[in-house]
Amino acid sequence: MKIIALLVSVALGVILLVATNDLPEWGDPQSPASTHLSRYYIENSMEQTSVPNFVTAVLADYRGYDTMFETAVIFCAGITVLTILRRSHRRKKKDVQPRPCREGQDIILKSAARLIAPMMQLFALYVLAHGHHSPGGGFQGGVISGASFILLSIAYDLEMLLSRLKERTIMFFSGLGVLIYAGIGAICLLLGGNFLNYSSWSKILQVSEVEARSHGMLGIEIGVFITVTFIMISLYADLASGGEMDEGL
Amino acid sequence: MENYFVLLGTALILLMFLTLVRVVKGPTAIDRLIGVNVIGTKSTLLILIIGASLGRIDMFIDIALAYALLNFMVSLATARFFQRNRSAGMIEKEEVEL
Amino acid sequence: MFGFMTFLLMFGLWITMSGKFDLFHLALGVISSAIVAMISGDLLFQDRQKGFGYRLLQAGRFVQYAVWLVAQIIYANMYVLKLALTTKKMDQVLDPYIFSFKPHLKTPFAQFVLANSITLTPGTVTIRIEDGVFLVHAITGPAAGDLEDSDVINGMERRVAAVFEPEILHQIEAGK
Amino acid sequence: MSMYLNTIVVLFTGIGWIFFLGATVGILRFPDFYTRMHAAGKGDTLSTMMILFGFAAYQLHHPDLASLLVAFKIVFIAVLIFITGPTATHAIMDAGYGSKIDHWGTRDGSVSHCLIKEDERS
Repeated sequence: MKIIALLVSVALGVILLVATNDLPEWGDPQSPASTHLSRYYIENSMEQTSVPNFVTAVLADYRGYDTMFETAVIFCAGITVLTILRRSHRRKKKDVQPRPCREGQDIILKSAARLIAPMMQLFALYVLAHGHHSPGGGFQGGVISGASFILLSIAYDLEMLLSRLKERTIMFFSGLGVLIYAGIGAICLLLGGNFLNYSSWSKILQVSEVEARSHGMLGIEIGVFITVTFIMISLYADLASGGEMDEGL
Repeated sequence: MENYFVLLGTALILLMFLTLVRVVKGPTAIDRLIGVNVIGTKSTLLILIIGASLGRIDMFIDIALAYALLNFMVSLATARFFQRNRSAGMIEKEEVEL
Repeated sequence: MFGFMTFLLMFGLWITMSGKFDLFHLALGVISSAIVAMISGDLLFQDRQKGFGYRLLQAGRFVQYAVWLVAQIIYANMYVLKLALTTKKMDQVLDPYIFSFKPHLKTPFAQFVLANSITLTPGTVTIRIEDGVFLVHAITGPAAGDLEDSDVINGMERRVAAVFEPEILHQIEAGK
Repeated sequence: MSMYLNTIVVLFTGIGWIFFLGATVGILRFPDFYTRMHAAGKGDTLSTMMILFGFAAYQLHHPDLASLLVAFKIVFIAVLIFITGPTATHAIMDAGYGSKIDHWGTRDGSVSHCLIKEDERS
């Protein structure tokens, strides 16, 4: 059995290696991506969107569809793990082993977590808000923000986290993020533009179309941020407790 | 000065590889965790060194800060995980599976 | 009150990190700091008994303590460096053991500071705190005496107490 | 001025590197988990902080507001390492002690005492 697995993976690797021959050379200036697309983004993104960091502009504006479905994929992953692992009824008391580690007693971890978690949350919001100017954005900020909650639940226990954030709240917010993203795109339709073409927002926000695209990007980044944060918490809670939601890592 | 930073980065990578020897040797899972923790902390510095040698340290500082925070998280989570299943303290047998 | 202090601290941190002083980013900073103060305003300050001015006093004393601690850390590193590089046979030189002691400090944050200080000073690492009892792993050369009995831990506890809990200083003096 | 600053940067980062060397050799050579953790915990924290301070000093080459803020951020990372380093050390140490890793030492009495206590609890 192992040999078959080995053969399959080796064969797959060989096929992929052969396939890479047909890809354009790494960093080839003559490849279509470099001759047409990249130059367009580099030259036009600043005046079209007024976002200095054109990675953000490409991610959130030019390829908004792509990012929207990435967010949806993250949401689906969270839902899937929840569906597979979550058990509504608790184990009977006698089945529960006494915990080997002294969870919830560790003063050092608790104090450190209390110090660091607010800083992490602020840093996450900073990364989110400065995605236009420095590396960052919704995904990165969401990961850091989710990690701050996970840090709390590692230092204390899962119950402490779930008493601060109800399960219902977590799932509500993770859906809300996708809704914000799609909603900002859909309102563009109502305003007479194309889906996810934020320049239509200029009619509501009373700013120029270029500014509107910049603000629209911030809006959808917020949506991504919320989804990633809460899906991360949900994934951790499900995976660490095996779907029981009773004890953390 | 940029050249000095490249030199410093190389020297750090050298020592990180030496630490990797401990990760490979073990003998227990937690011994490996020591090495991983140290390498992770030093990666923060490597990110800063890349930033300094490219002259854009203001861009890389955010990444370094995020990395430092997440590395702390990883250490805590892994330590907690190994605290939970006690088998981590046992010296591992040679059982390499394909 | 403490939520507002968290807000101020977070906003200061935001300004340091952001480096952009236009109205838009400052407004985002205010919103973000408010969000953080709202969702985790109860985390940053553990002890709610003491007032605002007392906190500033503590912060000032803590800076003094941190300077002393940095000197200790450098000393500890030179110790590790010496042990790691110059010893020929580890089993003749190293003499590790575990001991436990119960400090007089009561508040969790003071215990946290003491534990981390023990970790950073030469020869000792805190393993765990259980019901106020510290379990410490110590490593010494044969020439050095027991860290347990020496003045090291006691002196450090006195320094931490002077920062956070000055009212128990006389207990430490009496207990010695 | 720039010359002095460069000297300071080289001094700080060099000292940091030497302490990291001590930590690495300690991690490789020390006989058991606990003693290795001594080297890792102390050496890692201080060497990282030293090199970070070196970078903060390097930012002072252009003493405008943006560079100063970057220097502040680097100092902020250093403070963060100052908090997280010992805490992570403690967490790993606790995990090792909790999973009863054998203790290397000559003073058996005190050690076995602690381990017996551990057995009774679990």
